[in-house]
Amino acid sequence: MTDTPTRYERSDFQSDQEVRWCPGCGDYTILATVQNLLAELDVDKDKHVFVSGIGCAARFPYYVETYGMHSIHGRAPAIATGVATANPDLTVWVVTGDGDALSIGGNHLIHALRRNVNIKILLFNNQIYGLTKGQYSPTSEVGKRTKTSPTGSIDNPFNPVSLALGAEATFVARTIDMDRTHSAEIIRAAYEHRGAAFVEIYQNCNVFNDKAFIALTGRTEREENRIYLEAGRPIRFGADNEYGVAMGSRGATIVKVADVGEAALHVHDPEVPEPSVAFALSRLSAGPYGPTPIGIFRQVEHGAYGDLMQRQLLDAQARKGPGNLADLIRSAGTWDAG
Amino acid sequence: MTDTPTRYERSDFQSDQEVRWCPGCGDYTILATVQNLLAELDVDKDKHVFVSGIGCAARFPYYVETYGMHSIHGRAPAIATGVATANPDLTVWVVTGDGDALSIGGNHLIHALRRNVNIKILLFNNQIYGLTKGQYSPTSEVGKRTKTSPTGSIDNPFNPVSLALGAEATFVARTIDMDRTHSAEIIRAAYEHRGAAFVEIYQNCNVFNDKAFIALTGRTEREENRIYLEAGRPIRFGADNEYGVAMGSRGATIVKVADVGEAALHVHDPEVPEPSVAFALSRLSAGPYGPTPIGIFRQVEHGAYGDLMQRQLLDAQARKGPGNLADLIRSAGTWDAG
Amino acid sequence: MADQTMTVPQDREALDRVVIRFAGDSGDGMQLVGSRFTAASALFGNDLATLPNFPAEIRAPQGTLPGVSSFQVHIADWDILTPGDNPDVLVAMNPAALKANIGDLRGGGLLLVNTDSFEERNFAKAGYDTDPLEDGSLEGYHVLKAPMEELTKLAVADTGVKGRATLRSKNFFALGLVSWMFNRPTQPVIDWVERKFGPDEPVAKANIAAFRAGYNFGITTEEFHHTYEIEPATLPPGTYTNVTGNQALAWGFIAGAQSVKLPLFYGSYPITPASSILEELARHKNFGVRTFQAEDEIAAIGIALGAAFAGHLGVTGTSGPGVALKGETIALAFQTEIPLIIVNVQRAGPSTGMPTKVEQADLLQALYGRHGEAPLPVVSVTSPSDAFDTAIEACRIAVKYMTPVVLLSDGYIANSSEPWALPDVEALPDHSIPFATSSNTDNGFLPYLRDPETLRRPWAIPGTPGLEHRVGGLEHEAETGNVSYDPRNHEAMTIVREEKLRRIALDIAPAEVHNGDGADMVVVGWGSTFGAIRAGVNNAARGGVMAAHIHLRHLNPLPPNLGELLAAYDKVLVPELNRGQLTKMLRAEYLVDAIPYPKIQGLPFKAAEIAAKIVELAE
Amino acid sequence: MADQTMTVPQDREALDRVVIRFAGDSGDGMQLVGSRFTAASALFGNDLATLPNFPAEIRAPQGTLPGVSSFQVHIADWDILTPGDNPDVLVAMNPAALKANIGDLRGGGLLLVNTDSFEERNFAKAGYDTDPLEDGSLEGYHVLKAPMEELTKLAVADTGVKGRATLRSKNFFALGLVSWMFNRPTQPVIDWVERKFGPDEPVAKANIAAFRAGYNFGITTEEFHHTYEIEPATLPPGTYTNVTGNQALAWGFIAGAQSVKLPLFYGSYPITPASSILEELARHKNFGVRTFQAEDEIAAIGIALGAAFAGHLGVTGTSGPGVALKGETIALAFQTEIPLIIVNVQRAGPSTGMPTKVEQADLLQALYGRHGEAPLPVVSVTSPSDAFDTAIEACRIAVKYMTPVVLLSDGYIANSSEPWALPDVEALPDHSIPFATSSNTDNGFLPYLRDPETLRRPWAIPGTPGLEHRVGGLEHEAETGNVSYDPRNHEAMTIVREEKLRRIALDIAPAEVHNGDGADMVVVGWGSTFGAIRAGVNNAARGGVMAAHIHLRHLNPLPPNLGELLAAYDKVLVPELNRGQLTKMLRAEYLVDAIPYPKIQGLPFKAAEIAAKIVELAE
Ligand SMILES: Cc1ncc(C[n+]2csc(CCOP(=O)(O)OP(=O)(O)O)c2C)c(N)n1
Ligand SMILES: Cc1ncc(C[n+]2csc(CCOP(=O)(O)OP(=O)(O)O)c2C)c(N)n1
Ligand code: SF4
Ligand code: SF4
Ligand SMILES: [Mg+2]
Ligand SMILES: [Mg+2]
Repeated sequence: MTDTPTRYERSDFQSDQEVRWCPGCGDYTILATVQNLLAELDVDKDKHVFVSGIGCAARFPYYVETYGMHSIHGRAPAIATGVATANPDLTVWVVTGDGDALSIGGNHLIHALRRNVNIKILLFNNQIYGLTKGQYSPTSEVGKRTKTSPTGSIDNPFNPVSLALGAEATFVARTIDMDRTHSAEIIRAAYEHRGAAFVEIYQNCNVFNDKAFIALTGRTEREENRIYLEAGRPIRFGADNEYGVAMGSRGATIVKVADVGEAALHVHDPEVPEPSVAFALSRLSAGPYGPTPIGIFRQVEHGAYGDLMQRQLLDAQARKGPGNLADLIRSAGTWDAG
Repeated sequence: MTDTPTRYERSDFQSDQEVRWCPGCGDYTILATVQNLLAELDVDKDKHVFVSGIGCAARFPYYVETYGMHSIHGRAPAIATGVATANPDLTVWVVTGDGDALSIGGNHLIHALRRNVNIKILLFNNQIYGLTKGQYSPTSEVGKRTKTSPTGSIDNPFNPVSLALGAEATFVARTIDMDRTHSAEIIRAAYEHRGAAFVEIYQNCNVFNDKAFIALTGRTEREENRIYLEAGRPIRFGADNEYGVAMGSRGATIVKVADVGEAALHVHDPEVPEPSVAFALSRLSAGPYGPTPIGIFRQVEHGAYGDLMQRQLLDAQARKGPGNLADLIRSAGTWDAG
Repeated sequence: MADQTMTVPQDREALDRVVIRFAGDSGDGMQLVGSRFTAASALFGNDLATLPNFPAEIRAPQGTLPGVSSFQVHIADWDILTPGDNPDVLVAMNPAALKANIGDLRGGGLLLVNTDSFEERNFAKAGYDTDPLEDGSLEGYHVLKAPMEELTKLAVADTGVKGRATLRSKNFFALGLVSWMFNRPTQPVIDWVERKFGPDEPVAKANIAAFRAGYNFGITTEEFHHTYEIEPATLPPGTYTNVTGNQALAWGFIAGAQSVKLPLFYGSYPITPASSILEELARHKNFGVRTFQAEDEIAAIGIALGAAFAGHLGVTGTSGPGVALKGETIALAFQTEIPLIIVNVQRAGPSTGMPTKVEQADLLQALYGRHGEAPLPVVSVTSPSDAFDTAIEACRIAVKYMTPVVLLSDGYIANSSEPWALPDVEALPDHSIPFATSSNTDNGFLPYLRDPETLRRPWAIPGTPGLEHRVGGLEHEAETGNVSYDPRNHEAMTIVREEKLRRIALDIAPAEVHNGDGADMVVVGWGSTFGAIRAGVNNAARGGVMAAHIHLRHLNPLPPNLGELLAAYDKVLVPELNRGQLTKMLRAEYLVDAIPYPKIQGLPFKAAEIAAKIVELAE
Repeated sequence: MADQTMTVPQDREALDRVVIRFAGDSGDGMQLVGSRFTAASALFGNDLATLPNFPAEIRAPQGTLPGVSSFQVHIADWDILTPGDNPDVLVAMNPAALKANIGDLRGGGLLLVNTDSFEERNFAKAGYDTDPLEDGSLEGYHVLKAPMEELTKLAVADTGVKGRATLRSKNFFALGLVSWMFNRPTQPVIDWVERKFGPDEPVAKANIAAFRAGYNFGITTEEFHHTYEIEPATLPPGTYTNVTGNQALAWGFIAGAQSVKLPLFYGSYPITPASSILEELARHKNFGVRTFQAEDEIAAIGIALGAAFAGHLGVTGTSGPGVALKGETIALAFQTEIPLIIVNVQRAGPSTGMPTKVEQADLLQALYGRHGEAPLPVVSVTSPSDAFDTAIEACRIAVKYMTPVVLLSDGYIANSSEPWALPDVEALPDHSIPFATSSNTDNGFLPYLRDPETLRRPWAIPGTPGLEHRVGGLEHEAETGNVSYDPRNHEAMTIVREEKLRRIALDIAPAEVHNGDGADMVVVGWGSTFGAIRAGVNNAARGGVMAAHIHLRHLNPLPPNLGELLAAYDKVLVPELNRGQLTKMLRAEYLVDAIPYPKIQGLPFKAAEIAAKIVELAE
């Protein structure tokens, strides 16, 4: 962060590279949202680093006028961990897809989350492998027919929010490409969280998996199915807010407010240290097919990895003084000859 | 499985290889437990396959007189997936360590779990890298001092049970090396579960991490800290059963039975489809340092991967008839010359 | 062959060959019309070779240069070897397609443009300041114009297709027009469209209407009075189909699995240009084929290895970046001596490189991309249809010698096609070897007791009573397979694993010399450069410069007679789509001063390039 | 040197050298006494070289052969090069230790045994049918017996140590006895024990008591009347310490980071025999060293690469199996041209192989273990102390040329030690190059605009205003670094990345010839075989057979003068702890008929083996 706040336009964060996604791709919307947000943030643009793997989503860094690396498939969380640990003053973003993050990159993702490395992970979940032209992904629904699953996929998908919570993530949220206000708000919160922030963004791939999120984006369906999670407020949803979420000894359940009364509804609090409640909320939907929670599931304070390492270095120097190489190579005892 | 049940002695499952763990290592106990169990099971010994990665735990297959592969570090879940998918009639075991399964092998583990591959994963968690002589592992506690963390580890550990539940595991349990009756019972249940079964076994490494589980194995501490999960029974524990577990809108909490009354206690049911409750139970302890649940957290039916693939093959043959190569190579249209 | 091209057209001209390239926006369906034209030509009996050229992995905006997609087909009345160096005919659906391809069109070549798309907006996108149709920049070509969009709209008027959708059929208009120009049979196209979309579907009707309109436009339009004949080729007698490399490879593994009598298990993770192997095999579950889309390449090979341990024919396919991840597991398969086939459909590297472009730069990785001494058999594919045979060969070696085998193909072979004389698959060779079912010694089963001739260890699979045993990656004792740190044992095991390769060398086809007599130069190649080298050598010979050609399928072990063959020539030229990898191998192995001819542009060799190099070197 | 050994002992004999091996159960603390004896000898001023030999990674049961641990030290009054081929003195703490090591003891050598452990139970464990001390099998050796356990128990009686613990000090008894025999100073040992355990701790008292008891046992016991003198060596003047390879390597990276003025970032995942580099560096956080224990090797290099992108000196260390996993990321570092050092402490492969044993079989993996054309600088370590200099050289090249560098060491170097003349680290060379801080052209910053001399691209790190840019693994345009699929650009970029290696070749030390005159044979080696080859060459020379020695630190690029040097000899012999990998390289590069001398037993070469081979080849 800088002392003299700079003000930017979106255009300051637009690189000279022609944006090359398919016309109508959800990635365009997210790019605009992020560029607008970056212009608002109180961070010098040279302090931002975007790291991505491979995939359509992973093209993102090319289009953002900051530092960036378009690396290799699945490894962005590891590379970003190196950047953020080496220099805690940087704002490090990871842009990744459902295949990049959850298939080949699954291990680096869960370890970056448990270590609480100070990186902002934006997972563009389109439930398909876009760049390789339409194979099913770890978030594709069972039975999905694709080139590699002509008779339907038999793989149970991950629930990315559940997986992140199981991996000790300190900030976990979900938003939707088309809902620009909501996604801007969520991504800003991720930015403000010091530590690993995991944001699942439902992103429409209109070429290989069009309308996968229609239940949450369709004109009619959206009211019925979007469950907004708002801190401090009872969870209600539905066209006329007629539904709500209750938390009981069997987890989270959807109830008719008329039946149970407002008081019985669960009041959302992403800051409870314990992730069980957030996890229960994540199970309200197995995917974007019916009522699905949108918003911040979990947001708890915890030392960020790079900061902790920094501290260990400073402590060591305070304790032993700055390293002296001449002493070090003599530390095992010496003798003189000649 | 075979029609003519064979009866075995433990010795039938002892290979001719000298067992080479450190004297006093918990691995010996688990080996005995498993060999005894195998002798009781109604499975021909040639139908068992033990696959391991690298580590002290991973030496296991050498000592069991069945088919086995001592493979490479972290890859056992993938290799075992291949064995189990190729031949669903085999009983496939994975023996792995906390580093092997959760560090380098993390991705294969979570994917094998979500796919519900019919493998039995025995994770010997000693919270240390044994074979490489004592570095901290992904389950070591924060602040742990080891050769590679001389000023204390800054990595938040995984909670293996939480991670498995977050990865959609259908069978998740925990037991303790020294408690042979309990571990035998749990491992048998894992065997009987058709699908991916994940069993965390607290295992003492008396050379590099001795007494890590003393809170659960110490003569005095054990009664106070072992929370046995038994299906259909209210969860109670403590030297005089004075404590219990209640499930509320903030997750699972430990209560004094005297305060809340028996009725307020949570009655354990591993078969609820929804994993939230199991997850909440997994959060009762961050590790084996205080009251910690032992037993089966989750146990739900779901098609096993190999069986589903088998079915797709049979369906295809039923639909199209067995493949005919001559027709296949003509399927794109042909012409004659000469 | 650039010499024998068309002169200024007169009516009904007979040609022995022609190279046609369809070029348009990736949305314009050029791959489709290209393959339809190819199919029709195949059924007509021409020999042919094709070369599709996709835009890079990511979709580019319509009408821009990166968005251009093209399909080149070479048809002839004689046996041809390549898709042709420079097209004689270019079909350009828009300015970008023109700009991206005109440079390849041979002087005096025929240029067919869709005039409707030649408008300001598109000039800008393509980076033209002026209208190329007007500014004289196309002089030196024979330009034919057709308002394809306009005419297509009219043609499909009453097919039920409405609005922008009507334009979708313009590629069929182009196909019709070109079909007329080259006297292609129309029925195959019409049949295909009806099969594909259903006879009564509006889209089928529209495509057929546009196709007919294009054909008739040719007949009726003054400008197009001129047509061409290309007689059926006199291919060796047989039944032919037109096959791409990845298709042939997938089918080859199905055949190979049958020849070794094992169920096929293909573990893979999608990656360009290998994905279509997985996609093809996934469609043939009724052959008992198991395909597994793994979480990554390491899992893919691990799963294939596990399946192999359980008695399946384990195959894992990927491209270079994936192989870079599989090295450790390949070494495990090698150390445990379990049959496994690793397919590398090479693409331009390093790192992500140029994923849709061809390269042969993973040869040394195939040989040495592992830790420790782990020599493996390496075979390579020389043409699309050859992939079928090479797959069977890989299966044979893997099972006969209990070893992982690396099979190298590339992105050019993967996507291009050629006629394939169908083999009699009823009479596939039997390469099967029974599993061990009983002890091989009186005192029990020894998993590493070897066949004295092949050095093969027995293959006993889980589920076989009495043969329970353990394998692993640690060094192990000869015969028993028990873990061993004995220094002499390690050396002996290292040497015996190496010796296997020498045994395999005695069991592969010797290298053959093409065009050998009178040559004092030999051109040595491997993989997809076969067609270009063979054609180049032939061209040079026609020009009176003799060079022999040796093309290697087996890269490890090398054919035992190779050294002797090379010794017979003063000059050894090695064209490769890399910086000289086989060259290094030949120099180290035979101490011959092999001369590299590297090309590393993401493009295949042209026959003319090879011929020119031969001539240059001969001087 | 086997000729100048001890004859039948007489009182107070002067020796110029002796090789002593301490052998016992892994629980007996042999490594400890070995290193104490070494330290005392070092302080006494002898030249020395050591070779520890651990059991395999897993603990083996007490008293068994796999459980045997040994430590060999070679001390002399002159400049020596190896830990010695065969020990002159063997200390055997139990029958297993005897059985495992007696084969190496030279004829007539001195054998010191702990008789207390020579009992039935232990014979069985060691696989002895009869008592070797009785069955005459030890004739031909000079056997000295001491009931070490008994005497140790007595000695520690009133130190406060009780029960079985008393036996723990028996290794100090042995140390005392040997110290007396070879007139070692006792104070260094006593000081060390007190520093280590605290002067008043019972265990300290016990160890010192046992040590003194052993020493006095020598004085008082008839049988041990004989002692030996070894004068201090006349090493070049300077201050010395005794250092192991991994220690020197870790320190070398700290020094290298200072020489390039960058903070050191070491990303690693534990693996034998590389783990101790991570462990050593983790102790020096006050040097600003960041160590990161990653989840696996792929993460380790990814994290190091990310740190390098952010402006740190990124280093990642592992062994062969780990390198097999890093290939794809190495290619990314190469393609993005970011400095990074990849350390491979080689061990015996393939696959898990023999993790605690030495091998040099990852050389070709270092060169070719990636997809695509990705040539990298490769440097190798020739001795424990040389690791320090080689680390600094790797840092210099990585930063000066913006390239990943592979550094090859091995398990022998990692764990063995030698005296090291301490360099003046105040006067480290300055290899630093400032980061880019402003645009390198009037119209903006071009991340791939190269230095015409080194072909280095500018290094602009995140946090530098105005130089924002993107790098990636796709092929990119010269200068701008924008993604490019242009065929010519790809070829040009491939060649410029390759050309970098040629520039580096002009910037490294030329190869040097040892013992060149009059020789018509040259022995070429690399890495840890230096000592054995140099000693072997010298031995052969003493025997009148002249062979030159060239030892390579740089394996890619090779020193430009190498070809010319080799051309001067009729025979080129290449001893390697592999099956002939450098041999292949030399043959391909120079077309010389290099003769491999492979040894692949998990053991280093012996000087005598090299000498014998030279003689054999000379005939
Ligand atoms: C090592 C490696 N394996 C496979 C690939 C091929 N590949 C590139 S992107 C991708 C998956 C893309 O899906 P996703 O991550 O969901 O991103 P999307 O394109 O959908 O945005 C794959 C399999 C690769 N580039 N590298
Ligand atoms: C690719 C690779 N990386 C690292 C190693 C070194 N290694 C072997 S086992 C191991 C971890 C052992 O810890 P764990 O899995 O917990 O098993 P334990 O020994 O504690 O039973 C490591 C790092 C290896 N053998 N291979
Ligand atoms: S393929 Fe899908 S995700 Fe990729 S750019 Fe096109 S629409 Fe977007
Ligand atoms: S190191 Fe620890 S885990 Fe390994 S064998 Fe010894 S006691 Fe057991
Ligand atoms: Mg996706
Ligand atoms: Mg462990």
